[in-house]
Amino acid sequence: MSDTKNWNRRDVMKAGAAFAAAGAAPMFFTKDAWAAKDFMNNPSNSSTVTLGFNVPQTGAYADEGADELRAFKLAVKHLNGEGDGGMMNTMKPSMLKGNGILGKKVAYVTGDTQTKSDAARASAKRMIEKDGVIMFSGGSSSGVAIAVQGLAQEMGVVFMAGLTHSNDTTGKDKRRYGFRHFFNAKMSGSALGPVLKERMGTDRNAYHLTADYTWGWTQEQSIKETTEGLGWNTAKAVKTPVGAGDFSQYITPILNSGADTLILNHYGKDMINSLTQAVQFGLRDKQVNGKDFQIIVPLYSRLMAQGAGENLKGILGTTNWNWALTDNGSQAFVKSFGSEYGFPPSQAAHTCYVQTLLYANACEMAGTFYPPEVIKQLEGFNFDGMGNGKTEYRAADHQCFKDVLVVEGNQNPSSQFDLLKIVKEVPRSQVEYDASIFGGDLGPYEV
Amino acid sequence: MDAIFLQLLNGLDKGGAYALIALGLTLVFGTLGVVNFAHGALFMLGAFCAVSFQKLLTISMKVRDESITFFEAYKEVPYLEIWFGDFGSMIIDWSVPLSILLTIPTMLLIGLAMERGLIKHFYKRTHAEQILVTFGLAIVVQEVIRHFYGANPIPTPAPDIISGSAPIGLWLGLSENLVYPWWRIIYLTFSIIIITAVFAFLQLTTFGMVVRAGMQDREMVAMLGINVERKFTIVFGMAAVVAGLAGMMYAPILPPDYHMGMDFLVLSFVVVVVGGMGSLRGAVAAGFLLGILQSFASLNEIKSILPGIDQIIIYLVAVVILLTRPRGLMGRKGVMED
Amino acid sequence: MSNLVLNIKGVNKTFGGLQALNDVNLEIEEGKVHAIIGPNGAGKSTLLNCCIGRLIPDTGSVTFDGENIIGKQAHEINQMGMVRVFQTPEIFPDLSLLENVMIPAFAKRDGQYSFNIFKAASSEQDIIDEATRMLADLDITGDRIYEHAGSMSRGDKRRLELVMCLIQHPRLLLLDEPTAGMARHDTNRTIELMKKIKESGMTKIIIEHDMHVVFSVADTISVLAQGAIIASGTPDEIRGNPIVQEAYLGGAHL
Amino acid sequence: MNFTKTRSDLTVMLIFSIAVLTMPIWLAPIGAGYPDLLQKFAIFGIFAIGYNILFGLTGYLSFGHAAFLGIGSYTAVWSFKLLTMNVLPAIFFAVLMAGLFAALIGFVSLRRSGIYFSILTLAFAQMSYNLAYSVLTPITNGETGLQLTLQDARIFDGPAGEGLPSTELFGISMSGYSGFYFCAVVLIIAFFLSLKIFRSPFGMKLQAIKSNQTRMKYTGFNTRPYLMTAFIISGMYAGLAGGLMAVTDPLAGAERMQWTASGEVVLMTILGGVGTLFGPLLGVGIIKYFENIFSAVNEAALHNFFSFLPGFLENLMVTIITPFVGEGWHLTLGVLFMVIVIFLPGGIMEGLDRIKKRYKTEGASEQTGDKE
Repeated sequence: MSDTKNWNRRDVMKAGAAFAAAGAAPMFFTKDAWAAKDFMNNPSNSSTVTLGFNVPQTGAYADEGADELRAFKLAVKHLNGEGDGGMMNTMKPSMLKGNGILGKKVAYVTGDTQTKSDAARASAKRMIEKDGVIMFSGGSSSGVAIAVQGLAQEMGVVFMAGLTHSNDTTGKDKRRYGFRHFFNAKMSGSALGPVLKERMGTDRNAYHLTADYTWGWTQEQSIKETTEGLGWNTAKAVKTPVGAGDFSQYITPILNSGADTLILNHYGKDMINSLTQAVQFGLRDKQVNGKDFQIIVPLYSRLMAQGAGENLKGILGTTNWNWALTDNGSQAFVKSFGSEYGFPPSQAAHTCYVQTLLYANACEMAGTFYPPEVIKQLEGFNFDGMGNGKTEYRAADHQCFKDVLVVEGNQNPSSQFDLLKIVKEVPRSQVEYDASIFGGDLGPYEV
Repeated sequence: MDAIFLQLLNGLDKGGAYALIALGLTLVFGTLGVVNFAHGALFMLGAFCAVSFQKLLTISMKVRDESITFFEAYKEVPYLEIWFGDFGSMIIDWSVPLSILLTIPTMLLIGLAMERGLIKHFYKRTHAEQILVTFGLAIVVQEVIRHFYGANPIPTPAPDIISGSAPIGLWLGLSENLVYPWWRIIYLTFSIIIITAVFAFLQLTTFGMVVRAGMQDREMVAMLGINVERKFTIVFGMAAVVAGLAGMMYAPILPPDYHMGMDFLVLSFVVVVVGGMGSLRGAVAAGFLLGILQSFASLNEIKSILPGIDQIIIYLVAVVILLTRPRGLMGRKGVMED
Repeated sequence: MSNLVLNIKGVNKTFGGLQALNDVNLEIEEGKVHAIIGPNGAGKSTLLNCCIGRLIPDTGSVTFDGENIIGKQAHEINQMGMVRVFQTPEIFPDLSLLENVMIPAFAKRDGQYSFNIFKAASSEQDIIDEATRMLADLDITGDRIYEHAGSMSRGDKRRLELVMCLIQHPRLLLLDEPTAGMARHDTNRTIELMKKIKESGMTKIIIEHDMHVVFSVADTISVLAQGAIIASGTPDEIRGNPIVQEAYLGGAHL
Repeated sequence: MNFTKTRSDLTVMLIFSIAVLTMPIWLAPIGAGYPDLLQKFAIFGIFAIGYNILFGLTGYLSFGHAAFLGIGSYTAVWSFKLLTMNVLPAIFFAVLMAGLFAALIGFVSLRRSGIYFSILTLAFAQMSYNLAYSVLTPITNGETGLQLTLQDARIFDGPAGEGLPSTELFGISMSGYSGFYFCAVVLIIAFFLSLKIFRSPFGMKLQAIKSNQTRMKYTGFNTRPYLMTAFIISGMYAGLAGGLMAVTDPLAGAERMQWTASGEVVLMTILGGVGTLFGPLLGVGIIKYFENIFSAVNEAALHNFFSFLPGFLENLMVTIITPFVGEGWHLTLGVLFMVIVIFLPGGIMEGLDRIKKRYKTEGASEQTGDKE
């Protein structure tokens, strides 16, 4: 414990020094300094490099944000050569040396996105304008990710997205300065397909409840493509207001619709509520056309599983990563996260940790912080040992392609963290798609 | 037909929750003249009484999962189950209904403390100040809850035997697809009982008479030399209990999280105002009316004609009612019009 | 016959089953002070409310300067020149005394609506001067004109309201019990103020309980009982009218 | 208002302008001297000043002013998308559109007063928000927010280069400090107008409506047009603020129309002091400072701050303060609301007044007949 303390102290002073310097220096000076630099927030004159971690600290996703922040702090620690190194030891190929990034010690600043585009952009701007971050990361919603990704492009600062699942993030709204390690709705659909076929057959009648905003729509579309490809019929797709709380008025029509499968395109609180209530309406005990009624939650997280409790048992979905994976990378990460904080990391924590390391490694590979060069290193980068098998950062859309986990709610958990059971690790080849299908334009390297 | 019947039930159920929250809000407003933005927080605290009671009952012996070495993972076995076996499990299963034992005294205490400690100093202050101070209080309460329980919703299931649905269709000789969750039926019944109890209390007791008189004309009652202050305190306590019970009973329907009060706050104000400021009957009527309309607006047939109508119906109805009936459904002249 | 300012013809008004006004006819002549007296509940305030647009009579007509005013809104009637002093003081408690008097002066000068934000209120010298002069009539001078109106005594508030009405130089001033609930010396100050107004030749209707006030300021007196006018005449005629003494004054010696 | 004792408008404007334009310097030591937050101060300052014209002067508590902010933003972004990246048309249309909507919503809502008015405005704003978030996505781009794309028409601008264009005023880019100075100048103009309104007979009449609307009617004023004017003006201020938000950052999100956003401006105004000239600006400063700076303070920064203390004291202080910063910034804000309203009913301006008075009474023995 005292070790941690010491680390905190030392590192913090650096972080704080950057903080204080930016705060105390007359702004006119800073402004001129920017103009003189060849790119935004060039850290070449400083002994530290500052990263920004922009996560939801208030609002519905605050717990997820807190977990992301833990992962970021751990990543910074490992980059600076402290702690056990975590996935730095398993990442291949890796040029990370444990001496910071390009020899500069890593400092960080944090901010609150409030899961609102405006607040997230304001927070990111603060990091860029005041704290001088060279890269920022985090987030727990696609709307926010897309909004700050646009900002990243405008300001010329790399954004390594946290949890964002909408196809748009690396589809029609993709940006040269934005990168996503997390998987997306399209990949969820592709991964779920074979499992659905195996478990539920090819003759089903599906009813969608969809959160009425962009992420919900893209997921509905992707899952529909998959299920209709299997031969399923889509009985109806109903949009529900975000944060409705009580979904009963959307659930009762399902009873008489003749549908035998409910697909919940909800996330977070909405999903916890709609699932809890759907189960109360006896949907899981129902028989339709001689088939057991099934519920599917295409995107899942352990925190959501905690909130939904018993109701989630046996329900299928996909997830980006789970702490119970036994590969070396996952084990190394769970070990260092678990011993630091006393509980396992969430998928949001995992993706944030990986993103931080990937960025740092790209800088090392490029030999500079100059964003266009760093971006070129990330584009098309192939790596392994980060918990999802062999992974590629596709150059065409900045989307990572890797294995996707199909999971179900654990019927017999062996501990309070053992909520998700891995049904299948769907290999990367099955979830790949053509980058051009979603359109969009990455934009220029130089801004 | 079935669909309409079910939506009616949904509406009544929602309406029950709206009415319960609005009832306490309007009671406090009508007697104390205080606009209480912390009322939603009371609802949330009620739900967290259920959570706390469940936590209390499930204090567990922790059996370490030895296969996990990086951190301590436990399989939790509640002491109640260890000590009392099946009876213990049953008690835990019934934790939400049983938490009423904790909710009533806790909410009463919170209500009394809130009134004595803060609200009473704001009787004579402007509504703007009341809003600011109670909103501040709501944020503080919310953040304190988050500090202890986190931001993630916490599952608080209904007892096992009533966690499913009742075959209403079979009872009524209608379609077997016509089912409705037991707990929601209980919630509706419960809200009707509470509403009736509050009305009976106000109609039949001398205390209630004074309170009603106070809602009509506060200064008059004060002039009669009745100790109004003390009565106000009790009214506030009562409102807190009603809101708390509404929240507690809602926990199995909506897994509680620290922010749930804010989500209901705006809605409950709309309900109170549509009902007419200071009118208890109006609040209840508006609660049910808005609940039912909201449910019907969500029918697919209606949504296909007017997309998005389910998202705005409450506000739309509020506008229409306030324009046709200047003081809501049953409001009196001169109450909060300046 | 001199000019009629206000002509009330056959006005009826019922509330529920209660006949509040019963075929009331009243003619107010230019330059006269017309008092309306009557016991509580006789319909005095209802009559006044029918004149200023607060209530609409069931039947009958009210014409002001030859123009029908039934159905007109309060501000329109005011702009026509009929101004009312309320029974409970209606002033602007949050504004200063000076502003209280300036506001009605603006109404007189600029009409029911004007939007001009480029001249500061503090440079409206004419209106400030006039308001200051009017306040001086109330013995309010110097820095006292900047005090908040809400902090004044009740009697002062009512006199302030009177001044607020006077600055509009109304064609017709309606006074609803201007001295009700006042102590003797307070009443005297109000009477003095009203006498001053009388000298200016302004037409007035006064509703009053206090016979002392009525007989010292009125030119004509109408007696209202149970919603109907039972007598009209000069103070001396009314004083001597046996019906009035019977029905209203209860035989009291005046 | 004491006419003879008020400072001349010129002096007030001079002091105000200097204070606003030098914000980057005097806010730097407290960590608020960076362009984005400075822009936010100016923009929300305009929003609050405008809101104060309605709420502070007439007492009508609108709970839906964020809708006009949102409409201003959407209009401005559409102007960038369709017409030109020059900010002047964007701002013009933002103000115009917000004014139109304010006229519409005001016409309906002002038929009621008191809380009924508040709920009507709330209802309109919530409807706008809910629809903008979902059904109106083709116009608003829903949750993500309306942004510029390379495919936009921009008929008055030349062919687009590579990458997205940025907003400009005749060649001067509107991001960073130039964006702030632009907002600051607009703020100064907006404040000047508000000062004029406060000091004019029109403003006095609005205050009279707040004080006693019945008397106003019987004094010969048609109060509805006055209220409408105030409502539309404050709506246009909100639209202006919304337009400026888009100018400094061309993205318009639906959540800026949500009731919490409307509530925020109410809180800002009350916190600073309702109906005072400067109060709303103070409220804006405090709330935005908390949202942007307090929320970003983490344990690490605290350790650094208290590093001058001996180890155990440092840890103690950090432990005590941690719950109130970073993710706990809401808690601090809640406590602040309560403290202010309990001890200073008139908001911060009242606190300042009290300090001034105390100072005055102490100084009174030496100097009499002092001017304000």
